[in-house]
Amino acid sequence: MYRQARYDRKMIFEKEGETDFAMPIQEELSDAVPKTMIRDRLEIPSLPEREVVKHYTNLSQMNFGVDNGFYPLGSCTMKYNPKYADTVSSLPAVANIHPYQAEDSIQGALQLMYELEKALCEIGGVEAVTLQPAAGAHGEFTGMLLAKAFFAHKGENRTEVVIPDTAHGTNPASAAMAGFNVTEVPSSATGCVDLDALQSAVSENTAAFMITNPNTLGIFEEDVQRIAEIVHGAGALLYYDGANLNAVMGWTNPGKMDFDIVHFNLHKTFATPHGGGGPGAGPVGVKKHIEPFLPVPRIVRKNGRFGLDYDRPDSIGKVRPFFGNFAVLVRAYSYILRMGGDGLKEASEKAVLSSNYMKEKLKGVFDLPFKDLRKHEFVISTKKLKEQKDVRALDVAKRLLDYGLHAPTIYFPSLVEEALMIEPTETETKETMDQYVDVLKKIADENPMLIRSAPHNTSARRIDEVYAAKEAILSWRSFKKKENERGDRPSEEDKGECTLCRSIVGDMDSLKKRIGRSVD
Amino acid sequence: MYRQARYDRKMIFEKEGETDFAMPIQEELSDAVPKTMIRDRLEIPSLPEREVVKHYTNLSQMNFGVDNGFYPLGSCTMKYNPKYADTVSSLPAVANIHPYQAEDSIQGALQLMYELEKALCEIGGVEAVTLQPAAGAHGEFTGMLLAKAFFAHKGENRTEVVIPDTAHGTNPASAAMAGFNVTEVPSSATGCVDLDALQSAVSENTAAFMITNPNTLGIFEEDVQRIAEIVHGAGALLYYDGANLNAVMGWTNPGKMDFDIVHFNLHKTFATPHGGGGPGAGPVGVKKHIEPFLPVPRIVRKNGRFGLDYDRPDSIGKVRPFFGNFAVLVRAYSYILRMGGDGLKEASEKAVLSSNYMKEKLKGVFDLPFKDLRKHEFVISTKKLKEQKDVRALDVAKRLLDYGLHAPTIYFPSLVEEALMIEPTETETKETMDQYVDVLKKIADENPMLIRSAPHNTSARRIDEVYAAKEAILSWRSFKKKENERGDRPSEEDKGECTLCRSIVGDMDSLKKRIGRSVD
Amino acid sequence: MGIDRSMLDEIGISNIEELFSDVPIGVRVDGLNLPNGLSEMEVVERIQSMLGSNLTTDDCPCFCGGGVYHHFIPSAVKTIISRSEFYTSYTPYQAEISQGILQALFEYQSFIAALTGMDAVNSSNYDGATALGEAATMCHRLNGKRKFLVPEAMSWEKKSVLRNYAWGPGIEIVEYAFDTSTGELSAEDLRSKMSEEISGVYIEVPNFLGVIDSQIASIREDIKDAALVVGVNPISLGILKPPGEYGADIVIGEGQVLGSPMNLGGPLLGIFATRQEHVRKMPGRVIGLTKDVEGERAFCMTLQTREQHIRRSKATSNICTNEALMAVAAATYLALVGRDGLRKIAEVNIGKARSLMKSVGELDGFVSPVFTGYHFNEFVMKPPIEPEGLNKHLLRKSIIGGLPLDKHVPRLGGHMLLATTEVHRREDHERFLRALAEVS
Amino acid sequence: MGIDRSMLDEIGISNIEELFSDVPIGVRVDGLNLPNGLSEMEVVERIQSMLGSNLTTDDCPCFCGGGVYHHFIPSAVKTIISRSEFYTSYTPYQAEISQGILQALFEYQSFIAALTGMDAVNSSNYDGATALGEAATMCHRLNGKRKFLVPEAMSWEKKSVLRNYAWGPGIEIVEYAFDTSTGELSAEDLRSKMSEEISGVYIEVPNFLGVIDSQIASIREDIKDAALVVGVNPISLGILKPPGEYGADIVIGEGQVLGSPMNLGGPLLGIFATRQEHVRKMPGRVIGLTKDVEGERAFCMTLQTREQHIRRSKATSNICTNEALMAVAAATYLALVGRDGLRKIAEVNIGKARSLMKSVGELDGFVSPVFTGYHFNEFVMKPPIEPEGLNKHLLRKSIIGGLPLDKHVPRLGGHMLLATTEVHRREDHERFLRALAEVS
Ligand SMILES: Cc1ncc(COP(=O)(O)O)c(C=O)c1O
Ligand SMILES: Cc1ncc(COP(=O)(O)O)c(C=O)c1O
Repeated sequence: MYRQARYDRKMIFEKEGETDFAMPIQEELSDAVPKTMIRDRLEIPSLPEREVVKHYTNLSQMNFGVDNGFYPLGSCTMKYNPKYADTVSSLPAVANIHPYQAEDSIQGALQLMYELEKALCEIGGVEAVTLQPAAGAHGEFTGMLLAKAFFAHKGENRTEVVIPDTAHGTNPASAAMAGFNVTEVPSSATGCVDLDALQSAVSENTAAFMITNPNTLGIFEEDVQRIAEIVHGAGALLYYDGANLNAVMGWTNPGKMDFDIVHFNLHKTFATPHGGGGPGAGPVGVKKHIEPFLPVPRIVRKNGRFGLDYDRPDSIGKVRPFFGNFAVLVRAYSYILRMGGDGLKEASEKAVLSSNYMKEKLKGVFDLPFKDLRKHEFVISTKKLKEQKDVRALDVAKRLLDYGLHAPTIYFPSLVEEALMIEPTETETKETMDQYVDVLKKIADENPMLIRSAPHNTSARRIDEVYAAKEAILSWRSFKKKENERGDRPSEEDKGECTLCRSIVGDMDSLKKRIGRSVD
Repeated sequence: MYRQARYDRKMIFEKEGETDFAMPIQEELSDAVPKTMIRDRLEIPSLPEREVVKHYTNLSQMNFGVDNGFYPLGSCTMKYNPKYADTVSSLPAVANIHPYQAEDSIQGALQLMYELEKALCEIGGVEAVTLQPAAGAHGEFTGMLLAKAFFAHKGENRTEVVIPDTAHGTNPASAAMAGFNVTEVPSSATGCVDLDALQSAVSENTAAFMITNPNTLGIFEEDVQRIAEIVHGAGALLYYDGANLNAVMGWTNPGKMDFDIVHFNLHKTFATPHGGGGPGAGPVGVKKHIEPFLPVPRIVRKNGRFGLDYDRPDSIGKVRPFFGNFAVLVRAYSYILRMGGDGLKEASEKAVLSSNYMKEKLKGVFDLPFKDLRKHEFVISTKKLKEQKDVRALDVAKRLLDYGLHAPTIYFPSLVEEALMIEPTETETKETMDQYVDVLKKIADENPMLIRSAPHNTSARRIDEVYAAKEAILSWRSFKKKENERGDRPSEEDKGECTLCRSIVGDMDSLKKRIGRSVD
Repeated sequence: MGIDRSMLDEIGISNIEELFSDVPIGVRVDGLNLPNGLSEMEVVERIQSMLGSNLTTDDCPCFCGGGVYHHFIPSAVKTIISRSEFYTSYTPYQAEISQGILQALFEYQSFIAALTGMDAVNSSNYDGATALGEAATMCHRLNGKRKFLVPEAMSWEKKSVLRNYAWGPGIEIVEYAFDTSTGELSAEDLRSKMSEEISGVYIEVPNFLGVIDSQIASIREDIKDAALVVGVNPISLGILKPPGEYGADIVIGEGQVLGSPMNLGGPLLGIFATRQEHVRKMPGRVIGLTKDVEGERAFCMTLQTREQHIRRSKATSNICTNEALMAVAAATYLALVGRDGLRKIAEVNIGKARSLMKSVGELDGFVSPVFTGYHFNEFVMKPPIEPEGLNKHLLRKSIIGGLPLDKHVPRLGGHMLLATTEVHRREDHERFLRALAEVS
Repeated sequence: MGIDRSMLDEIGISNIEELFSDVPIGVRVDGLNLPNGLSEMEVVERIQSMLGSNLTTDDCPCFCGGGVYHHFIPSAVKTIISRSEFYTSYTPYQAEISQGILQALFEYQSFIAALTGMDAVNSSNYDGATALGEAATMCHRLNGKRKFLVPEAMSWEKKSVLRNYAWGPGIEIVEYAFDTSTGELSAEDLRSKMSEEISGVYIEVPNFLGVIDSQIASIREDIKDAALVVGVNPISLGILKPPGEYGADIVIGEGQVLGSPMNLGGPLLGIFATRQEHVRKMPGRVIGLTKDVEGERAFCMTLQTREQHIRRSKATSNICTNEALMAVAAATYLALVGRDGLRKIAEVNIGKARSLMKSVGELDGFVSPVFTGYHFNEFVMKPPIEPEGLNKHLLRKSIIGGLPLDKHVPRLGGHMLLATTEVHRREDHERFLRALAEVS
């Protein structure tokens, strides 16, 4: 049975030792900085490399990544990322170049980005791509600015963006950041865009309709052509959230579906592991009519040389300082080279097969709302478990961890009650998926107490999120302050333990009661 | 409390999936190899990269290394090895050069080796060094061949090598491999070389006396000058096992102690982690009179260029094909640069301080045979625990693992009953050593049942070594054969489990009884 | 490779086509018009040879800064961020199985809190420029006002990003001048621009001209109730007073210097810190300290009700994927160099810049430093020829020159911003000076 | 750094001097006469620049083999052997906490067993040459005899190492000739050297001349009761009959080709395999399959009673530290390329060599291939000029040439051994041929 590693939980701030870091010797500066600006103390540790490496190595073992096992987090495309991408993205020719270097001295880098843009144009069915955005949400924000610039340029004052209620939260947030009012339209009974609702939502005020297709239920919007007609009919733009591109490469593309603007999540589809939260890259592709507004610089090819074009009067300017997350772009480029056109198509096919395979195996056990055929992901509901045994989707998720399997995305999209959103991806074997199915079935039959008190085998047990939010302790400094306020100082014996936690041990008993005692 | 990770224990041979490895396309060869020589099947798996990486990543988490924590394995100098050594030893200029390249094309490599030899000469107090041997034992073997060649050249027929009974097993084994008869001399009551015994052991037949100083008890042989007189008096050579050099750098050296031949364990003292068993490097240093016999080639400097001298008529030839474990040599060189003369001396001082610090803290709790002052390591005895509670050194060692602390070397040297040989090294903090001391004290007071049934928190429980030796199953192939012989084939459910183990479950009960039931 | 037939069979699907039957014929494409796939060996070879033409700091010392700097990175940083448990995990939605990254990010937040003197730090923005954008919108959330003051002397890219972030909420960006003699901010000009309408004031320490402003410690008096946003170079905080001590409401900065390579400017690391009282208005993901059911200290993402996936269009930011791995690199870097090391690095940078600016100034035709203020690791100089031309000359000598200032600070056309850090050896300075002398 | 006073105080020692009071004054030295220490940054820079003058296969294609080869290494191999749990652990004396490396090494043994068709494999020798040395002494242990037959055409270094291993037990090394037309072994000569006294016969497949001997499958008949020791290139076993199928008693080989870089020839990986019945006579560390007290499958070092730390001077070998990490690299490599991949790599090597040897033969003045037998990835050719001179010429063209044979096989003075592998692109061959043509 799986068991996650567990080491002492001391913070680096609590460790002791003497630094062995050295700099080349240099004369002392008597007046390095203005007197008013000199710092008197800095409260960070000074440890030997040995202690630092031990600390973070052991912390890493208390973390689960794709390399440790199945991670079918829906909407996140946690596929395995091949290691050659690590090799190429950490070459000195990638790492050790400065963004302000002369074009002549970074021809290789410019060529790579140029070719990557071209490949993304083909994959997305678009006519121009900017690699600048740092992540998917940043791509959405860029896309919304492009829409804004587009209409501003046309002299139209469109202030609204329409978004389905199943959309990823970044979509409304990005539209709002760009200054749009967001209208959410409910889905139809099929889990898809409700055409009537859409029709009545769009108007001459609508700047854009943002969707992802397949949508977050993993369902392909079969009415996508009608959607395009309605949206374009109202003079609005169609925005494609490309996070789910992994499902359709080589079969269709946003351009073909008549979208005007699309962002890619390179860290979902193109060989970039998620880094515990990032970095990613969120290039934005557009049709011809939006191209003039793209951020500067554009990478251009002239007489066999690559250059940077800043002379773009209609450009929105910049969404980040330089060229985007270059090291991530190198990964994506290597992946596209390795896979080739056919390989990318096959990747999508396998992703869709995996998803439908698992869905078929699970649909007898859990509810599968809406239609049968799914793309790269599917959403099941554990509603029955809740009704019958008071076991929630959250509990099932936590219990899965005990088996060394990552949980699916839960409670999203919100129109499915007790949702488990599963995205197996193309890189997982049948053996792995079968195991997941078996475990889910097994959990459905387990003692509810055992499930509700899960996880048991992870380095931490069920975590108190309410407490975290209430206290909002976001740094060691703030922790220490609160500790001082409360006046409970650690005694010698429990140095390294969280006295704050202890002091509220009372609160916990009720929590413990609710989830049942630990059943190891 | 510490807990080691645990994943499924399937062998790579039991995993399923489809390979994604590719080679550039090439025409088929109809007659690649002689018909009689063609293979008809190859029983190794064909898996996707994803499965292979997952498998070995998870296996790695079931392994404990220095980077995970304290590893005070006596005689092995498991210190923390700084990461810059990883950087320099994996530079393309190290990895991607062929040993038969022309001298002109590897000047940098030759210079590095030349300078490393010079530095080792200074550290060892010797006049010439060969970097060729692959490990300590290989250095010893080389040293013994040098002795053999030395006497052959002098026309003396000396057939014996004298070694203290406390010596590391490689010493007698290496001498024997070189064709010498080995005489072991018992230690005196002080744990040191018994001068009288040595005197009577050496004769005109003695080729060499091999020792390490400080010896394996961590005691400095104070009579080392007398020893040299006795050995040299008999016309024999003095050989220094430099595995323990970490204790004395900058304070003394084998040359100064009048040794003729010495080997260095670069993987103990000089920034090479042990790799789970290797690679290491075991350079051999010699005084002038032995130099003519060193392996070829010698690295020479002429007019600012570095070259290889093969024209050495008295050389023993080669002990391995090329120049030694070059990548390891680069590590050692970087470490010496980083530390400098003073730094190396300080490293020894700290190593000795650590050892004496821990020894002082432990000597009240366990027996410390022989004198008080130790160098880099010390040996305590848990004899009392055995007498009082039937808890052996082995049990204490296993119990330590439960705390995420590696066990010391046990039962060595054999003249100490129930020996724990502890070498903390200079890279551990006081905090770490204090913790180890506390845990050892705690164990001494624990329920003997708990200790005898340890470890409880490691990925495997107490292991049946007798069974391993009896069955001698050294490969999957041989496992499968035995399984077939016994006729028990795995059923579908327990695929991936060791049916062989199951079939002898009877044997185990007795074992279980002896060690007591698991007490998690 | 290829499709696993047995899976199709088991679910009663006859072919892949069937799985895509929901894709209307009208929107289908016939595969991808991209070259055939290559083997791993070919891919690595191809990219290596394509990028072979890039000039790197391995061969050419680089005197360019302007936001991204070439610093020494201890090898152990790479060791840690190469741990696949970290870099192949997602944003830690399941806290129990993700304590490793959660604690590492909490420690990152704690390091930045210690450096900046703030209590609340998020677990990263994309970069310093977008962090500034989010800081401006946060100021607006704090006080509802819509004018944001920024220095005239600032990277134009950063300004452009800021304007894009300000566009949505309709925040007006107003500039205040610098003192042409000291290179510090013009207190006079700043004061003249202050009014009831000002939402926030942005200052940089050191500023874009490399100058450590000596008036900063008392800036609060000048800006009254407006929010104070301070942009820092975190390495300089090894020696400089933390903004928390002079009244900052928000501290932002570019964290690339903390253990990340330059990577042509990405990935970077946006630092974002604020006071505890503003915590619920801040953008980005944050890791909080808590406990598990056994009362053990533990960590989880928190204050998610500010975030897009719960608040949707009302969120404090749209940020989802951030730069977590760079934050782990920063934590590791800071732990490795430690308190004394960071100060030492800061001092070495100051010393190197001081010596270089003086030597450049001694060359015929060069004015250096142009400003009299205290400098960190950058300074402005005026070469005898056009900066662009100078850079071309330097490139021929395998030296990466400085940043021409015309685009950024039009008033400083003809000037160049030079950066130097601890990676430059005496020989590098000498070589640079020799190359400069050739145009004097 | 520096000494921790509090530790001295706690144990009542007044100074470091006291801790070394047992070192007699007469043997003391006053520190080390070595330069002062450098910072990490300087160390890395220094070594990088020192080694900068090495020509590497990154810039120059290499046509040299002779025991060490430039092969493609999948990136994932590095990923795995960079796992610090593996590479910072010791030989796994405490099995319970070391299952990871134990299983990985057992899998290495299993891979080699599958490749070679043997049952028992050790967890590595230092390299192929010392493995041969240990094989010769093991033959002596098996049958007490003292004559060991080896091919005339063999690397002189390997022969020299063998002689040193044979020196102790007094084993006589006798050579048998090769067939000057086919490059295979001369069966006649071999038979003529066979006698009751022969302890073992060593053959190489492919042999030093790059030839895959077609008579090997029936070699057993010729050598009767002598032990058969086969030296293999493990990559060739992707396509070649395993030695276990033609009666090998011991199989050795150089495992560097399985996922390790050339590293100027070290670390390497000595493969050592034997039949189950000989297992207790074999040298080196071995990992055995067993179970823990809960009946779970587990692994531990076993048959340690053969080893030096127990048997001391009676041990089957003195080996202690071996090349475990390279064995893990080999296991990872084999798992990654897999059954079909290994065969494919073998085929590509054969194909590349076949095409190159033919093209070289078409150049004026070059004889290639010199031998008519089947080749793996090496072949002998005779250039129109001295091999050493040819190599100098090639080096000027940034090509690393082949191995001159005079030192190794004096009969083949003036000949050169060329190697080519999957890493060579068509362009590399073309470039090489153009450079050769210049001397023809
Ligand atoms: C459907 C969808 N859209 C947008 C995003 C936002 O992308 P990012 O996290 O890169 O900002 C995500 C990622 O979580 C997503 O799943
Ligand atoms: C005292 C001593 N001598 C010799 C050796 C042998 O060195 P190696 O393992 O490198 O062959 C060792 C290592 O275990 C040792 O501790």
